[in-house]
Order: sequence, then structure tokens, then C-alpha cells
Amino acid sequence: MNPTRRSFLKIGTGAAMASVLGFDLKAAYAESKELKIARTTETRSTCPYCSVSCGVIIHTIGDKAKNVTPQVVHVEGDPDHPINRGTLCPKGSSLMQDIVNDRRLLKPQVRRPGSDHWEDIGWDQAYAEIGRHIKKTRDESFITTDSQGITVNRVESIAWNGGCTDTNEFNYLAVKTMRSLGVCFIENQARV
Amino acid sequence: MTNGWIDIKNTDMMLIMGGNPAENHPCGFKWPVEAKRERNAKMIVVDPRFTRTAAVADKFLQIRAGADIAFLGGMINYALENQRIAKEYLVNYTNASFVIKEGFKLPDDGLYSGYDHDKQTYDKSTWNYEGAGAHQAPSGKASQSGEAPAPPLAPRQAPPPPSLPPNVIYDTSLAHPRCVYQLLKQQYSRYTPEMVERITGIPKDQFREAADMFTSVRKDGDMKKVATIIYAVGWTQHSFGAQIIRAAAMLQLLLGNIGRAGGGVNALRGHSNIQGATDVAGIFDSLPGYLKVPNPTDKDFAAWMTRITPGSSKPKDWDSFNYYSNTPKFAVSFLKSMYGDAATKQNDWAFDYLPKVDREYSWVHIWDDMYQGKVKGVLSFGMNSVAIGPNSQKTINALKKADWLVVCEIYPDETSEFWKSPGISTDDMKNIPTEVYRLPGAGFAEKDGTFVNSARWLQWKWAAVPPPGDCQLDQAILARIFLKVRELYQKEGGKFPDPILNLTWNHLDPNNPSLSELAKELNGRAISDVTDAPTQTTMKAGQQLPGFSWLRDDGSTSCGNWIWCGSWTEAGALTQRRGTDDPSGLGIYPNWAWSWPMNRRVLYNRASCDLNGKPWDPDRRQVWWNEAQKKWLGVDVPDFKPDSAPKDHMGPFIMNPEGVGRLFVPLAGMADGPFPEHYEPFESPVANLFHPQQNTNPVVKKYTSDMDKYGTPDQGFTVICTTYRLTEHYHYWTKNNPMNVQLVPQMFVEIPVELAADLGIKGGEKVKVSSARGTYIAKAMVTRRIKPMTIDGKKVYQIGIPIHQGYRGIQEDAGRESKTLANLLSPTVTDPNAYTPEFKGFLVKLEKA
Amino acid sequence: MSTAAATHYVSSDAIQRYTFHERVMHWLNALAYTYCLATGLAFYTPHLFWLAVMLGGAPTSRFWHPILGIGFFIAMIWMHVVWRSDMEITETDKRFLSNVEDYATNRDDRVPPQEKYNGGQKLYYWLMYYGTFLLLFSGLFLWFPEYISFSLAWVRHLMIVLHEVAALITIGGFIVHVYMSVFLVPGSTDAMIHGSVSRAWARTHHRLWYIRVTGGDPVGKE
Amino acid sequence: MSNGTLEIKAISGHAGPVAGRDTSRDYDVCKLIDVTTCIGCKACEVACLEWNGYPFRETVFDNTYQTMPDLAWNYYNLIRFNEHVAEDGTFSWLMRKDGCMHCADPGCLLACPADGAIVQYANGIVDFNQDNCIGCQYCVTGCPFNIPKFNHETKKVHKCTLCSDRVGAGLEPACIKACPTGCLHFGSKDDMKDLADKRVKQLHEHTSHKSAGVYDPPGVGGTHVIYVLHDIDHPQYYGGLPKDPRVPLLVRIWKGPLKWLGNFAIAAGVIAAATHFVRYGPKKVEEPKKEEVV
Repeated sequence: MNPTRRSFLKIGTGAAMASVLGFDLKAAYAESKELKIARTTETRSTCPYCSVSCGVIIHTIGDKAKNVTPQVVHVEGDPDHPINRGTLCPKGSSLMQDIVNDRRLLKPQVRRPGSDHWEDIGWDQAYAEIGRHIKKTRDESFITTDSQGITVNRVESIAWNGGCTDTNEFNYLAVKTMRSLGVCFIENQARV
Repeated sequence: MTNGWIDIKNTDMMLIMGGNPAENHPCGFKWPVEAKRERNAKMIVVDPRFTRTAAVADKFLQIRAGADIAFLGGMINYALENQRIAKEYLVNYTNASFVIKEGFKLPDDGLYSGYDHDKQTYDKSTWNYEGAGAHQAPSGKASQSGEAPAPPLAPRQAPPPPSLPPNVIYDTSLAHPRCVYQLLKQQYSRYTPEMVERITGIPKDQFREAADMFTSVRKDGDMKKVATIIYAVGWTQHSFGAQIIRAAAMLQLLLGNIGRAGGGVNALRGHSNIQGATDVAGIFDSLPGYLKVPNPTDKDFAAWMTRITPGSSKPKDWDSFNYYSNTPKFAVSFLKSMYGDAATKQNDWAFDYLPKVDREYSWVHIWDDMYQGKVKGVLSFGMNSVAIGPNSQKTINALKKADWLVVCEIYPDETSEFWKSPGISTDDMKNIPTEVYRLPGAGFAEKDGTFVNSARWLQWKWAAVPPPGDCQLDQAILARIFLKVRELYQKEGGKFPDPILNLTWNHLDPNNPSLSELAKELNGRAISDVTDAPTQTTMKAGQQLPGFSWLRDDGSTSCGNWIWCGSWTEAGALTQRRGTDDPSGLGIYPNWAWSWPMNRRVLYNRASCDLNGKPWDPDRRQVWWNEAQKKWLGVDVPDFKPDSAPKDHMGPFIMNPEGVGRLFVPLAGMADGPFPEHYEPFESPVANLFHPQQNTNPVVKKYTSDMDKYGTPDQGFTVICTTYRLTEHYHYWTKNNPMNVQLVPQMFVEIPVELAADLGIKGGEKVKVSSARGTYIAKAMVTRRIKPMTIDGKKVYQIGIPIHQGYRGIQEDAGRESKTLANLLSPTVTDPNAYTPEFKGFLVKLEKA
Repeated sequence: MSTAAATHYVSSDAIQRYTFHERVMHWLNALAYTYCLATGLAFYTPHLFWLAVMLGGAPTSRFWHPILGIGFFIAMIWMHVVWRSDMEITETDKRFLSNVEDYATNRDDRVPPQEKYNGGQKLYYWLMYYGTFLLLFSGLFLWFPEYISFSLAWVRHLMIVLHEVAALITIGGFIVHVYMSVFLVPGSTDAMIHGSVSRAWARTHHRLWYIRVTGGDPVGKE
Repeated sequence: MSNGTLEIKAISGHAGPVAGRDTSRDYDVCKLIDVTTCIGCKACEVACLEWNGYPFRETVFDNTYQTMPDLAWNYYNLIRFNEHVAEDGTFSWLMRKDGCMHCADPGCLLACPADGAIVQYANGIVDFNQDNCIGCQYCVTGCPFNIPKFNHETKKVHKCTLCSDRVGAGLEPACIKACPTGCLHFGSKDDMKDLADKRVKQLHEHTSHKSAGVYDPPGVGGTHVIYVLHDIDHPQYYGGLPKDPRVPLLVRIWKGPLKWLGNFAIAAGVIAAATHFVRYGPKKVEEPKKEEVV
């Protein structure tokens, strides 16, 4: 995959001698470097950065055969997309470096109160502790009625901050879960 | 955006202001360039800096940050003075002819009628139309415009707010001294070119040239040409941001540019899915589809509906669709989607399950409340709270007081590591009790689902690779957290567990809800058979609904977000469509993905036709009235009642109770006035030239903790600072991407050559920028792209800071950055309408570091 | 002078013309020059590019050419230290040069007697000596062109031409040198290999030197 | 495995004609850079790096938006940013994508001594083949645009290939595809000239850029990368674009008359020596009489 060199046909030095006198009437061709995306699997996605929502094609190695873990080898604009028509900005063009990035967080971690370092934590343990935190905070500060005695059923001690790249479906899940908990502080990148 | 990205190619004239699309939306910017290339369209750029956008503009004006309303007011004045207006459009499609109540006062002294100095709010009862005959309380009350953000919530115990009159007095000759048009003229007659120059720093000749150029589309009453206004957070992020956008919308209404191909007021949103997040109510003050949240004055579901469902308010001879009159259908369907069988007519559709809010819970308030010890826990999913909000140090100090913080991220970020932010020693950490969970989520390429772009397109994307390492899908993480909480409430009981226990959770894998299941739920389905009366077609129970006209308020339908109803129908996911045909050539692409509402690509497109339903410009016809078929046809989906004949005079702005566009925003529409008025930024080096005694927005939101400091020129903060993004970087994300870091390796401060000379600063040297709140250190970029300005005879300097520095990133970790955040400088002051902080135009001082 | 020389190719009357040291010096110089010549010619004209291929490939040739060039320069300096005094142009040389036509047409009897090196040899020496400096100077620019800013591109252009002109001039000399030493003056190559020449050879070609080293010229006395 | 082939028109350091040259039809490709619509976003820079898979370079802030001062062996194209103040005080921020111009008469190819290290395809692309490159950098000397860059590690010279691998497979170059504003355009040379001329006409008629023009310098036989500039009279404002680029005269002399003169002189020298030998033969040693030997 992805050889960086081209192989030139019949223009090596040996052959050069033969053609000194122009004997060879067959046109000389150079074989171009292998197209690195010739046999990759293409997945259509949307750039996660700005709101133009450029269509991108993520090229992964392998043909989706069962024994292959797809690896991203290239990201390019989707020429069919009516808005970006294959173009991408410098951020979109470098999306591969975002997908394959050695700075990615790879395991759950916790910073204990007063601690000066991260500790690894299992997912189940993390969920159990977070669930407990939420319930405790909610139960401690749940406001059933306000000072006028009107039912308000709200929680003012928990906040939700949603990100700019959360999908609609995820955001809906957040709205569902947070509103059902009674959370009032539901905010998002959309505000700032 | 009222229009769309591609639609910009149809324009003849562009005003790009409060935004830098070449920098921040390069791929969308191809369409403005296309308009220049293909139509010889003109581009006017107004910005505090000579930007990348300005580099390809026909005209560039350097404005003082925060003087936008003065500029736009001057434009409105110029259009009125020179009769560069769309008369027929103005009279029939806007409220120009509506007569305003007696007692309404324009802000010659900086205040509209009804100001309460103690509470710093307005009594808006005079901000209303004059009704004919006695006021009858209609079923609905005041509403907001489609574009404007939600109003502040009604104060508790206030008497029921005044409502719009159902029958409005109007004068189509526009001569009535209290009609909107005359008030508008009066208001903006003060915004003369001389005044514009004194406030904005734009020489009046340059201003006149630009105003002449922009309004030239209506030269001699011609209606064929179209102008567009393109903006972004350069407008929003002011303590009067919503009013700047209002001013632009008014200018466009005056020129008859809204609803038309190549026209509109186009907000370029800065992120991939904040439009979607707003649509689905990832913000405190609305429920999905811009339904207003219930407050404690709503004693039951019916009261809530009465309050938020507007009645039409119009001249009696006109018609108004008033689409929000369907609000109860949307609300019931939403509650059915939330609580399913647990939401019944008997229990008021589980109305009590919804938290009732009566105050502001916006972004800056989160941290203010947390700083005061009230907010104890935060869930931050894909959101770098410390870096993104204003006054970062306050956010950090607030987090120190929280009990717990859950961060779901893909990179180590400033928020999850607030407890070891610069300046905190290991000893200090011992006193930070916050328990922080950092959960590795999935990147965009690892997830499917939809984003909504600025043009309101919902586009599905497919997952290309599995998440690496132990990372989990974000939806799985949230589901597991929620199910754990639910399990605890099931086992142990607790405070009001009902909504938690009854929340619908119909997923094949409850621990990992598929996004397609959620997408279908958002679209909505029939719970029992539903029949559409006019067509006598029936959707069977369980079927996906084809559109929001099918929604019912009797519990027979469920729908997560009514404006997205129609996106995933029985025909499948329309958001996945990839049709590349554009038969009209206008860039509509009706079969590509799906646009809300109901696949309409240009909002209010009825306004693209004259009173008789004929397109203003036959070459760019979008919709038109077909007399033979007695209906509206078009290359786009008509954003209108399809069978409303032109003679009925139904207004094109169907989301407004008036049916027409609002030059004057009545009642609670805006917190700070029916017309925009120039106020100075909260921190400004000069006094307000119109009314020095009322310098800033009278209802501005500011904060009072010891972390909320504001600077004045007297304290040495004399330089105006504005913050922005670079095209090579994306917020605090790409500092983890070596490719982007290579393009712009270090953050900088853009400084005018003259200021640098004054201070002896050379390009590449480190400089320190300080505000009343903090300091920022980066290298100086000395440039001619920002010139010193003369504001009312006084020399004023502006500098600019790209925001991409943090304390975790490739360069930060390598010690090549000073690890200061631009938002250490920005003030906790917000717009009273949209609650957006004033990141643009605050005061700093500059020195060598 | 006798038995030891018996194993020698040269007749027993041989006299030493070049010391071992001088011969090593000459051949190192020749080797470096020849390598640079061959590879240089390969870079100079496509018709001789095969030279570089035969010498291990063109990239290799490009790598060694400047290094051997430095070697050539060092050898030349060495040679200069050793031979400089022998190479000073004298009245004798001028006379030789004015009669060079006779020399070239093998009418050697008309050529005045010469020292150890005749005027032509000395000229070749100085040609190569100064040529070496020119080649080194211009060659350095060709070696590291990336350090010459684009605004000074003319320097690169000039240096290439200078290098080639200098090389061509030395090649001219070199052709004459090789021709004469290998073909025209038998015994010359032997001399540079074995170090000695016959008395007759010395007497014929470098009579003044011959007289000097033998202490007289019994044969030549008329 | 390869996906495409391109016909060769000229080969560097090659004795004799290129085999089969001009025996088949092809069309000239061309990259049009409309500087008047460039926003300096650097998408082209990134697309190029991504396509070629080059490693990241450490750059430093240098009081400019420009990524680095100059092109590099693994950085084929670079937007040059220039703040320009005209005589009348009008300010403009000029951004120009710098990179190989793919000259019709390429100085690099002319200067290159290595057989097959530089190849000009029939479609106009001038491509370096590092397998054959000897690292002499004569191409650097021959180039009037300061484009080829040397890799000290590998001793090879690199420059923009106009994505010959993509073009050979029927795709457009990576930078062209990425360019958000359409400032970059790709097609046949005729079409691009046409497009450029139309754009210039439009700039003359509808904008203040009355000196706009097409940059397709005849001094190098025209180029397969052409610019539309706001000010064709002052290409030097755009980060040192030469006004009238030519293959340097000395390079032409060197590769033309000097080469043939030298070849001739060397051959003549050898022949002259041989002729001399035939005519005069070796010099005779005057054998002394035996008794005279000491």
C-alpha cells in the first residue's frame, strides 16, 4: 500500500542507450505512482467542524471483510455534495489526523477529590459512581414546589453542557434524560 | 440562515459583517465567490480587521468593534432618505403600516417607554400595536419572531402580560404619525452619515459609498435585484447582539430581500451542529422545535398552551396563517414521545414531569451559580467549558467548588484538567474536592447520526471506523449513566422518580441506543390510526408520520421534534438522500438530504412574489401562484399555506402572528426595545454619542461576584480587543492535530503597526494583554490589516486575538505556548435576549511580556 | 649503479627521475582527477552519462565527485609544495616555448636543452594548479547550492559555467598530458611508475637536468 | 500495481530523442490559479500534504499568516501572504499559491544531468523521479521560480508533481479538488486560458482591478500553471513572482553552446592527438654511444 515511488518504464539508463539513435518508435510511458485510494472502502460522512456541513469521504483500508479492522488512510471531500462539491478547508482536509491521532483518550479515568493525578477506572465502576453522584445531588436539592407552593419539579444543582459536534439524536437523548431528571441548566455550544 | 449556502450564488449584492466566512466557512464561501464570478455581484465587508474575506471584497470598511447598530441604522436611514426601499413589499409584507399604541416613546435619551430603573427592565405594554375596538383577550398571546431568540421569562406574579390586538389599526399610505414606518424614520433619522462616522470610525464618504452600493439593488424602485446579508457571531457576541441582527433583518425587509433567492439574513453558525442543538432544544429556554418551556405561572398544561400559543394579530382585511397556533399539537406529541403511555390526557400529558423554570439558566449562569456553590455537578459532553465561556478563571474557580464533573471527550481538554490548570500547585490540588470523571467518547468518524447545517439541512453520516481503545459511543455512555440512575431510583426510590422511570426507552439494545431509532422517534409516528381529513389518507398505528401537519393534540401521535417531522418517514430516512439534481439551477437540490421545515430550502419564500403571486424576478422564480390549479407551485416547497389565494392577503411570514415581517417587534419579542438602538459595548473607550447618560444597553445582563470585574479606560484599559477563530484551527480542538498546528504553530495577538510602534513592539515578540479579569500572553503579529481609528476625534486602537491557545495541546504540552486562554480576558456580560456573552469588543491594555 | 638495477625493467644506466613519494603523489592526484573527470563528464553531457552508471550509478557518482574533488585539491597542494620550485618558469622555458613548434613536430634537435621539466610541462602544471582552485571555488557553490538564496541565483548560474569552463581547460591540458606521456614520449609513463629513466632519455628530453644530476655531459660535448 | 500511465515528451539527461515522441495525441493540462479569489485558507497546502502523506514539519511563528518562509522538499505548495499598500494608499492583502509552474520549457529539465530524473509528460506535467535523481540540484539552478527543494537526508530533489498519480488515474490534483472558493481550477490548457481571459475581462469591466491579467510567461514557453493577477504589471508584489521569468541565460549557454563546444573540443583534442601521433610518431631518444656512458 502506498508506495511513494513511481516506476518508470523503459527510460532507465540501459534503455537510454538504445534510444540514443531513436530506434525505439514505441512511445515512452511512465507508469504513475499507485493511486493510494484505488481499492479502499469509502464511507460518506460529514465534516464535524463548521456549519457548512461539507460531505467527506473517509477512505479505509480493506473491503469490509470480516477479518479486517478498518484503518483510515485518507479523507477527501465528497464531490457529490451540493454545497462543498468535493472541496474542503484546511481543517477538513486534515480530518484524517483527527481520526488517527495519538493524543486520543483511550480509557476512562477519574481524578479523586484532592488528588493530583488521574487514575484508571473501569467503565462499570465509573457508571456506578456517576449514577450515585447524580442521584445524590438530585435528591439533595430537588425542588418540588417553589416558594409559592407551585409544583416546579426541578433540579438546579446539576448542569448539562452539550458540545457542538453532538448529533441531533444524541442531543435528543440528552434532552430526554436531562429533562426527565428535572435539570434546568441545559446548555450547549449553541449559546456561546 | 433564512436561505442556504448555495443560494448565496443567486445574489447581486452582499453585505458581510459580523462574520468572516472566508476564514471560518471557507467551503461555504465558495458561493459568495460564485456570485461575484457568475453574476458580477458586489461584496461589501465591514469588520474591525482587514480579514481574509476582505481580501476578496469589492469594498472594505474598517469599523470599531461594537458599533454595528450605528452602521446599520445609518444604512436604514440612507435607504429611507433616498427611497431605496421596496414599497409594495414594505406595505404588504411587513408591519410598516401598523399603528403603534399611544404612549410609546423612542429612545432619544437611550430609553424606550416603560423603563424601570430599579429592576433594569422594561414594562413593554406600550410596545404594542393599536387595536381596533375593545381588546378581547384572544386565545394566544405574544410570540417571538422566528429569528429572534426567546424573551426573558415573565417575572413571577406579574399580572398576565399584555397581548397583541387581534385587529390591528393600519395605514397603507404609511402617513400615520404613529405607524411603524414613520417611527422607524424618526428613530433612524438620527443615524446620519456624520453620526455614523463619529461612532463607527468609518469616514462618511466611505460610508455613503457603501450605503449607496448596497441599497442600489432598489434603485428607482426596481425589484429584480436581490441583496443578502451574511453574519456570524461577530454580531451575536455583543451585549446587544440580537438587536444588531434585528437591524439587519429590518434593512432587508425595507429592501424587500427576505424570502427571495439570493436574499435573506444569513447567520453562519460556527459549528457543525449547534443549529441542530438549538432546534432540538439543547438550551435551557426551549423544548424541541422552539416550544417555550413551561414556567410556574402555567398551572396546568392548558395554561401553558394558552400562554405560548399565539393568536393572530393583523389588520382585519388581511389573513394570517399563524402557524404557531398549532403549538398544542406539537407539545402533546413531544410529551408522548418523552413519556409514551405515561403521558395521558388524564394526567395532562405528564405536564408535571417537565421542570418549570422561572429564571435564566443560561451558560454564564451555570458558572455563576456554581461559583456560589449552588450547582454541584456537571455533565460536559464534547464541550470544553473552561475554554469556551467568558472569564475562564471564574469557570475554573467555579469548578473547584463542584462535587463532581463528568467529561466525555476525545482529547485531554482544559475542562477535565481544570484542577491542574496553570497556577495550581500540587498542594492547591489537595483543596479541590471535585471528583472528575473523564470518559473517552467517540469521534465523528466513529458515529452515525445527523447534523443540521446553517441551511437547516439534516444530513445523515455513516460510521467509518470503530472507536479506538476502550472508547465508547457517546450515546452508549449517556444511556449507561441514565440507566444506572434509573436503576438506583427503581431500587431505592428517591425524589420524584416518576419521569425517570417513565421516560420512553424503546431500544433494541437499551445500553447502546441506535441513533436511527432515535431519529425515527424524533420524526414521530402514529400511536393510533390517524386520518388526514382533506385527503382522507390514513397513517396506521406505528407508522412514521410524513409531516407535522399530521401531528395531533389528542395523544394519537408522538414526535420528538415537530420541525423535524418528515425527516424519517415510511419512505425511509430522507436525511440520507443523495439526489444531485438541481432542476431549477437555483441550487435548491430538493432531493439531497432533508431540510426543515418540510424540506423548504428558502424560508418565507412566498415573499419572493408580488401581491399577485408573481415572482419579483422571473429569472429566479422559486414559488408562484397557479390560478388554474388554485395553489402555490414552485421549484422549492412553498413556505406558505398551499391554497391561500393572493387576494386573501395572507402574510408570507407565517410563523409570526401578524403574518408579516416585523420592523417593529411588539411586546416581549425583544428585551431591549422594539427597534435596535446603538449602545456602547459594556466596556468601551468612548461615551455613547447619542445619549452619554445611557451608555450601554439598559437591560444588559451582568454579574456581581468577586470574579466579575469590568474595566474602564480610566484604569488604563484603553485598547479595544476582539476575539476570533482562524481558518487553520477549530476552537480548542485542532491544537491536538499536528497538521493544523503545523499551519499556525503558535497563537498571536494582531496589533496595528502604529500601536506596536508606540509601544516599541516588534513582530514575533511576546506581548501581554490584560483585562480587568486576567492576562493573555502570546506573540505579537504586527500588521497593517488593523488601522488605528478616529472615534469622535479620539484615536482608538483595536487589537485581535485568535482564541486557539489552551493549556493542553501539542504546542502547550511541548512548552511552546504560554498556556493562557483568550477567554481569561473576556467579560461575563451577556445579551439580554440571547444570553450570549460579549466576546467581541472589550477593553484591555497591551504591553511587552 | 649496478646490480640492484638488474631486476629493473630499465637499463642499468637508469637515473632516478621521480621519488616514490612523488609518484604516489602524482597518481593520487591523477586518480582523483580522473574520477572527477569521468563523473564530471557524465554530468556534463548525456552522451557520457553512462560513465556515471559504470562508476556505480549516478547518485553515487554525484556523492563522490565533490569529495574526490577535494582529494584532488589536496593532492594538488601537496604537489605544489613538492614541485613548486621545479616549476618556476625560467628563461630556458621561454626559449623552449618560443621553439615549441619544433618540439611539437619532433624536430627535437632544434629545441634548446631543458631542465627537469620543460616549459610545456610547467605550463600544464600551472594550468592544473590554478584550474584546481577555480574548480574548487566554483565546485563548492555547486556542491551546496541550497545555501545560496534565490536572489543570488546568478551566482549559481555563473559558477556552473565557471566550473565547466575550468574543467574544459584542464581537460584540454589533460589530453595533451596523457597523449604525450603515454604515446608521444615513450618512457614517460614508465618513469612515473618506476621512478627512473634511461640516461639517453634524460639527455634527450631534459639535458640540463641530465647534466645537473650526472655532473656533466660527456656525450653532448660537440 | 499502477492505475495509469502518462506519455512522455521530454526526459532529462537523455541522449537522443525520446522514443516515440509526438506519435500520439494528448491534450495539455493546466492549473489555473485565480489569485483574485484566493482567501489564503491553505486547504491546498493540507490537501497536498495529506495526499502525499508527508510527515509534519515543525514551524515557528514569524509575524505572518504564511505557514513557513519558503517551500520545502515535502511542502510542494505554499500560500504567500503579502500586505501591500498601493501608491494611492489602497491596502490589499495578497495571497498567492506558490508552487511548481510546470513550464512548457522547463529550466529544471534542461539543467538536469540525470537520465530520467525529470520527465515532461505529453500533457505538460513536469515530474521528478527521485529514483533517478542524483541530487546535484542543477534543477534548482535551472528553475526561474525557485521551486525544487532538496532533501538533505535522501539527497533527492522534490517538487509538485501536479499529482501525476491522480491525473494518470483520471482524477484532478488534490489541491484543485480541495480549493474551497474555486480559486484553483483544472482542465485543458486551452480551456484554462479561456477561463482566465474571461475572468480578466470581467475584472476589467466590473471591478476596480483595471490592470488585471493572465500570467502565463512566454519566457519559459508558457506554463501549465497560470495565474490571474489583479495587477499583471507587478507580479513581484505577490511574494516574488518574477515579471519575465526565463530559463537563466547562463544555463542555456551551459546546456547549449557550451555543451556542444566542449564536446567538440574534447573530441577534437583526442583526434588531434591521434593525428599528431600518426603524423609524427613517438619522440626518439637520442641513443648515446656506448663508450660515452659513464
